[in-house]
Amino acid sequence: MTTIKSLDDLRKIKSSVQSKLALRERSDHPDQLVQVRVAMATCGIASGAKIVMDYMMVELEKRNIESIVTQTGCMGYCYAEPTIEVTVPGKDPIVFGYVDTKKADQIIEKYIKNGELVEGIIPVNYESIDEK
Amino acid sequence: MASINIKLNQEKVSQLQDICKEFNNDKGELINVLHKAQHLFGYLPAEVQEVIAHELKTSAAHVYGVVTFYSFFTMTPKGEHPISICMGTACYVRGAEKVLDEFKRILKVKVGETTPDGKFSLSCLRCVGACGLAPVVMVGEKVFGRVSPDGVKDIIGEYTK
Amino acid sequence: MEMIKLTIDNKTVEVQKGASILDAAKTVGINIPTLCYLHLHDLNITNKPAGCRVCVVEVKGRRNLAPACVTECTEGMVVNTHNIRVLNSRKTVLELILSDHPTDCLICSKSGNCDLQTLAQEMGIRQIRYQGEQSHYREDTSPAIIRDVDKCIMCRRCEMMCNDVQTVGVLSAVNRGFMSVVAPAFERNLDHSECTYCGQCVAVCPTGALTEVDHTNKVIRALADPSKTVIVQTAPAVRAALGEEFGLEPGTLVTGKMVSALKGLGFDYVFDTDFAADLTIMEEGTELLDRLSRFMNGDKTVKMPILTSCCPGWVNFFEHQFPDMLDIPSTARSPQQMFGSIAKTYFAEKLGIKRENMVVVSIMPCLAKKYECSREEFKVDGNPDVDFAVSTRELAHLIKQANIDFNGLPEEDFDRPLGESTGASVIFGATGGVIEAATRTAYEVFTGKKLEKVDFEQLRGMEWIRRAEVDFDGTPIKIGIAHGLGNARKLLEEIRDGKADFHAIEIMACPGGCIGGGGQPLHHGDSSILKSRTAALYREDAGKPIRKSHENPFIQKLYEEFLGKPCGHKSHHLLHTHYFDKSNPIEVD
Amino acid sequence: MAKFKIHLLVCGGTGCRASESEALFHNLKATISEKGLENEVQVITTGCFGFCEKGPIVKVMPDNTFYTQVTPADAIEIIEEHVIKGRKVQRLLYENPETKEKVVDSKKMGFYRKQLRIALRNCGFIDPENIDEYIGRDGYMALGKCLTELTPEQVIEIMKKSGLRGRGGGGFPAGLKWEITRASKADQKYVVCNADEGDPGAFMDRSILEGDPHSVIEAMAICGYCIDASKGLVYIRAEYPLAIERLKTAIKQAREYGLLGENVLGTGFSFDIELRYGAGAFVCGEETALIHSMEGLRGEPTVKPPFPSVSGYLGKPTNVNNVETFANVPVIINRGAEWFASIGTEKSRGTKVFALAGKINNVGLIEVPMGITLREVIYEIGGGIKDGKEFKAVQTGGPSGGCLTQRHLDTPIDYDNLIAAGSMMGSGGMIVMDEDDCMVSIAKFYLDFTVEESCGRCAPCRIGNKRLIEILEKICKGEGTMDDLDNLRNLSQVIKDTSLCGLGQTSPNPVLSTMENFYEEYIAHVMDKKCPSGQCKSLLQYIIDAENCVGCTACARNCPVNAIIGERKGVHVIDQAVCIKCGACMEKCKFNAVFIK
Repeated sequence: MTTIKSLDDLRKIKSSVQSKLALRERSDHPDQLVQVRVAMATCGIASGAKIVMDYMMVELEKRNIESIVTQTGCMGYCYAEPTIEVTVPGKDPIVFGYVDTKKADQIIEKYIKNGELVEGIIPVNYESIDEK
Repeated sequence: MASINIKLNQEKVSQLQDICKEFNNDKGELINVLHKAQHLFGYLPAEVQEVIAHELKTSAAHVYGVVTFYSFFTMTPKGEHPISICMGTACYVRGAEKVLDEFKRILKVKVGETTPDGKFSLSCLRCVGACGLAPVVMVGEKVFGRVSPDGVKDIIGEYTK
Repeated sequence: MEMIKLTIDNKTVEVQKGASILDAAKTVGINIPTLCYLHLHDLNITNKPAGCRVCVVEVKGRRNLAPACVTECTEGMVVNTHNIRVLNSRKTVLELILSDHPTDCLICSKSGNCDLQTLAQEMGIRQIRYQGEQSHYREDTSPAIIRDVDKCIMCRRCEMMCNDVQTVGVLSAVNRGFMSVVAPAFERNLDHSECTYCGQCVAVCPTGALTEVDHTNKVIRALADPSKTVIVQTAPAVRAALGEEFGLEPGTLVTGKMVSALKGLGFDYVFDTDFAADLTIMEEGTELLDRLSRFMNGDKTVKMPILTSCCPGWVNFFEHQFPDMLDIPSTARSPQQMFGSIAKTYFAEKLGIKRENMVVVSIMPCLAKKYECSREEFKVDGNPDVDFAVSTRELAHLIKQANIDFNGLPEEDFDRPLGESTGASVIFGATGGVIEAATRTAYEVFTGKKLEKVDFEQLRGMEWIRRAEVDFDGTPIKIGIAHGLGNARKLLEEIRDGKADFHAIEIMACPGGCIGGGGQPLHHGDSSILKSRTAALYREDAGKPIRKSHENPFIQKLYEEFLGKPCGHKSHHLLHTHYFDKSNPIEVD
Repeated sequence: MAKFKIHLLVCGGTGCRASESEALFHNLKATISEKGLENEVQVITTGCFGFCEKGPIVKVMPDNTFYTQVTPADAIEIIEEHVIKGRKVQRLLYENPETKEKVVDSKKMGFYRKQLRIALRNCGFIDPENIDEYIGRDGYMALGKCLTELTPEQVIEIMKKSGLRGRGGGGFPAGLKWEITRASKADQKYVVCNADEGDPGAFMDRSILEGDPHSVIEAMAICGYCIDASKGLVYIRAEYPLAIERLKTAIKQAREYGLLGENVLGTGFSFDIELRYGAGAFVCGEETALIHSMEGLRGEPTVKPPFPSVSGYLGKPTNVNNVETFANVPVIINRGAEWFASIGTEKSRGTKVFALAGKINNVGLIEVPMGITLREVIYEIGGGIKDGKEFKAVQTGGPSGGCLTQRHLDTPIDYDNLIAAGSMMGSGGMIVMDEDDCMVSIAKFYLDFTVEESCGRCAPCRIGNKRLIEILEKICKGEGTMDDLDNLRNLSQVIKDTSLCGLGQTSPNPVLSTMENFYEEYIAHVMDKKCPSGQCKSLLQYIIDAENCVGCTACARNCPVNAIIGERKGVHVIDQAVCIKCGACMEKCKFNAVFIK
């Protein structure tokens, strides 16, 4: 362990460790954040959901969007996998289908940042995911 | 005037001396020294206290006065399985006294005593902090939660197989 | 000094900043009762654990009552020392203390002299509302002191004396709560501890928890035995204190009345330990001069300084605590033992009786003397040189039991030959006295000149440790004096560390010397009594025709007829001793 | 560095460890590596979550899922279902006892809704053995700020403005204490943290030390800066092995980072901390006794003044605060005195941690803003009385406190209100009692504690408390008289009035407050020789109702002393002379034939 020699040193350590804690910090008050849930059941993973999830995590952080990315079970839209559900604070959740990294980029830039809708929205007729 | 023979073997004496030295033979560190000594011996017989008094250049009476003041220190060896019943308020209101009575009845010892075979000793302690599990019984390091008088037999049974 | 104004029981009081309510009240004639509190002003000894809570008073604006002994006065403070709240609390607390105390006052050895009893009487306690379990402990009897701990009220005075003043460390508070008590390590008996039997714990105990072993009945039985010749010796300090037991002013010298009383009790011969004190000076002084001259002649093997050895508490102390320094103290026996030894040889021969048929009783201000006379090395074929040592207090009891009106007694003289003494020996009873007596003799022997002024004021006083230089006709002799074993320890540690360059040191175990011994009438916290006793001894010295030990004609005769010369072969055998390592080494199996 | 997608927080507090949370932790780890998820899922042992009733607790982040009563065997399911398949394990979720709904987010649970965690801010959130996690949560920034931007006087001013009062019982303003200690001139001064929590049924301080040791270390250093002390001592109960370990680790880490030791953060300020162990003496919570204990003496209190701030450890000025008090300090510095002072009531600012226990549904550790009512604490946070019984009293302040009743339920909790109601804040024990609790026995229970813990120095505490318990025992045996009740009251008052230290000055409170609030129970014991709650054995008889007894022999077979006589299929009778009143017969009888008279 290196010695912290000044307040600046301390601040540096703080900012470097903060990202590790960010996951916990943010999810402690999820209502105020953008929440992305990636369906990660067998069908999802098979069609590339894992790549999408990693991409979302990295990109959202890179673009300074306070968000949490979690995985869920199968949402029941196997035909449209990979699917993700995005909840922007104050709005109803929206589910996107056939998401790849390119589509994910659009979702971030258009929907999350500006509220514009993107293609591939799946009509909301599903039940809550958790309760299945 | 009779002098008191200290019957400890050389190894134990040196160990005690090392403990004292670790604390610079400072009598202000008496309580820390006693903690370590009790950890080493399991209890603090008179001989051990005499050696400590000698090393820390204080009187045996003073050491004894300190040992008898603090309930953590004991001059009698604990049983192989020391049983402690939590008598914190949370445990008390959830029936710890009845549990204690049952232990006393089955083991036929009072609080602070050890069974003749040296297997169990019985003591009370104040709040182990597992109030959610009240009443709580500890046997050695193991914690038994939500103990009822009925369950006492089973707990003892675990250690008498 | 900043002054503080306050009101106590509607009286305005002005005291120096730092004064306690107790002290402030005293200045306007309000005596707040105390129990655990002890303040020996002249010796700077205090015990203020604030534990008994008898001295509580009401301070306006304070939630609870305040202990007057430790509560500092503040500006504008309004104190009430006896309103109903205070009185009720004080009485209730006293009842509580009594509820855990035996009520066998009628047969308690402290009856009539017990602070707790007096207080209960003064407070008008007629019932104890709170009865319950009482503490019970084993009684502990040692050669000198009895501990009846059931009577302990946890005032902690003995603990303070044993640890802070004497640094003996035998007594400590042990256990806690209702079970707490003052006891030796592992609650062993005193004779299994490093107790010096100095008796200072007994001297300050407010109740019957600590008392002396009582030999009065043994003395009465010996006196009644026609086959025994019973002789008695009285230590210097006794004559300055005995009168207190009969209502006389402290400091009243009762030497003549005491002799009358002892004769009235039926002792066959009434002698004086002072005689043996003169003898001690001869032996110890010779030893001192011998060591001194060898030292000055460059003898590297000789140990300096020489330490006095007449105080048995002090001997016990260094045997336990300084086993590495056993070769420094003088080998001379104490006056009590020299007396016993001479009585059962020289005087028994003179009477033509066997030592077994002689009983030597000593009247001592001291409890350690009880232990000293029981030491094996002071016995011949199991027969002790001194049979019983009884305290000043026990002597008073003996006199009262014999229906003697002490104050109405005529003054009589000691018997001869062992009753003749000089002024030098009388002052043995006060701190600094032994060394002053030794100096008077050593000066003349060393210089060969006559000492014109025998009073060495620089050696007197109550200061704990005193250092003085006496001019032996051009040779400066460095003298140290300590009283109280804690101060002795300081001097010994200086010597051990090579920081001291004394030639001779006098040490007395008890604060003030023998006049403050554990066997003296109780001072009940008034240290001015000790000062009065000291003054009395110096008065007796000043009034003596002979004031140097070597000039005592009966001492000279003793050497001529019996001993030969000081520190000679016979002296060595009868008047000297050796010391034992009684420390508690770690023995390994 | 691995970028973890999921954090599993496992409670490592003593309560949960007693329920095998350590084994759970290891099973989780093992399952994760079995599934090859080491780089995606991190398992962290944290300090106490507070909800001890339902421990062990596992919290899954970022889903913010709160699992309760998790056993080591549940590890596989959590990993396979929740972590891999993203399906919450329903059976491990907390169920709202009223609506029977499963609750996922702990913040939506009654237990947490009204809480405000300041002193416990990091407990159950960070890994207490990892200083980086503390730093990531603004750790040591307050110290840095003090050392570089503020003078000691300014820091003390902030502390005074914040209104923080000592959380150990007395409630003395912390800032003022610091100011007095600062004003005492000496070559050496000391900062002492009192972690000798001895109140039976209280474990606030231990939980803070186990869950967030660095907050205490940081605060002690800040205090050292303010009062000009370079040395800190933590006096900690030897009975807290886990807290000791965590604290030792934290001190070591802080030293390695240079946050303790010489020249902290290059400012020239030096400060280090040593541990001193308590050895089981409640009275050592009193600061003068604590100091004597640290000096290797019997922990007997001595008269104040002199106060430790003037003459304390080794005769030097010493500032003593307890763990919870210190834990508040860094937040106050970081967020400002105004922020802190905005919480709580006018004379009691901030929050207070309570150990909520007894006959209540949600036993645990809670932190609530001052001014909250007992009703909110007991019924909303505590979830009401266990088994639907009737609330009778709540005891606060431990052996020094008193019992509060129904009529105090809407009193806002703060230092002064509790005292006015005949109790006190104490260190934060809060024990709830129901209709089955005998208040005379409760008073006896506390007195038993005091008698055992009295140091013996002063007569009223040493002997008086002993006499108090003897009278209470007499009453519980049915041998009490009305005179005894008068004596109880007088003696209690005298003990309070004349005892040397806080222990004796408060020890009769349980007696006085139960006499005040439940006098009719005392009367019932004394006059009617009855214990209304059926707790006092001597005052009750187990009787077999001949009409209901079918002669099944279950009672006779289970009687430990063979006090029950009767033929099979015949009516059984209890021999009262032999009966030890253990109640086994009543428990075993399936026909409600055994009753208490």
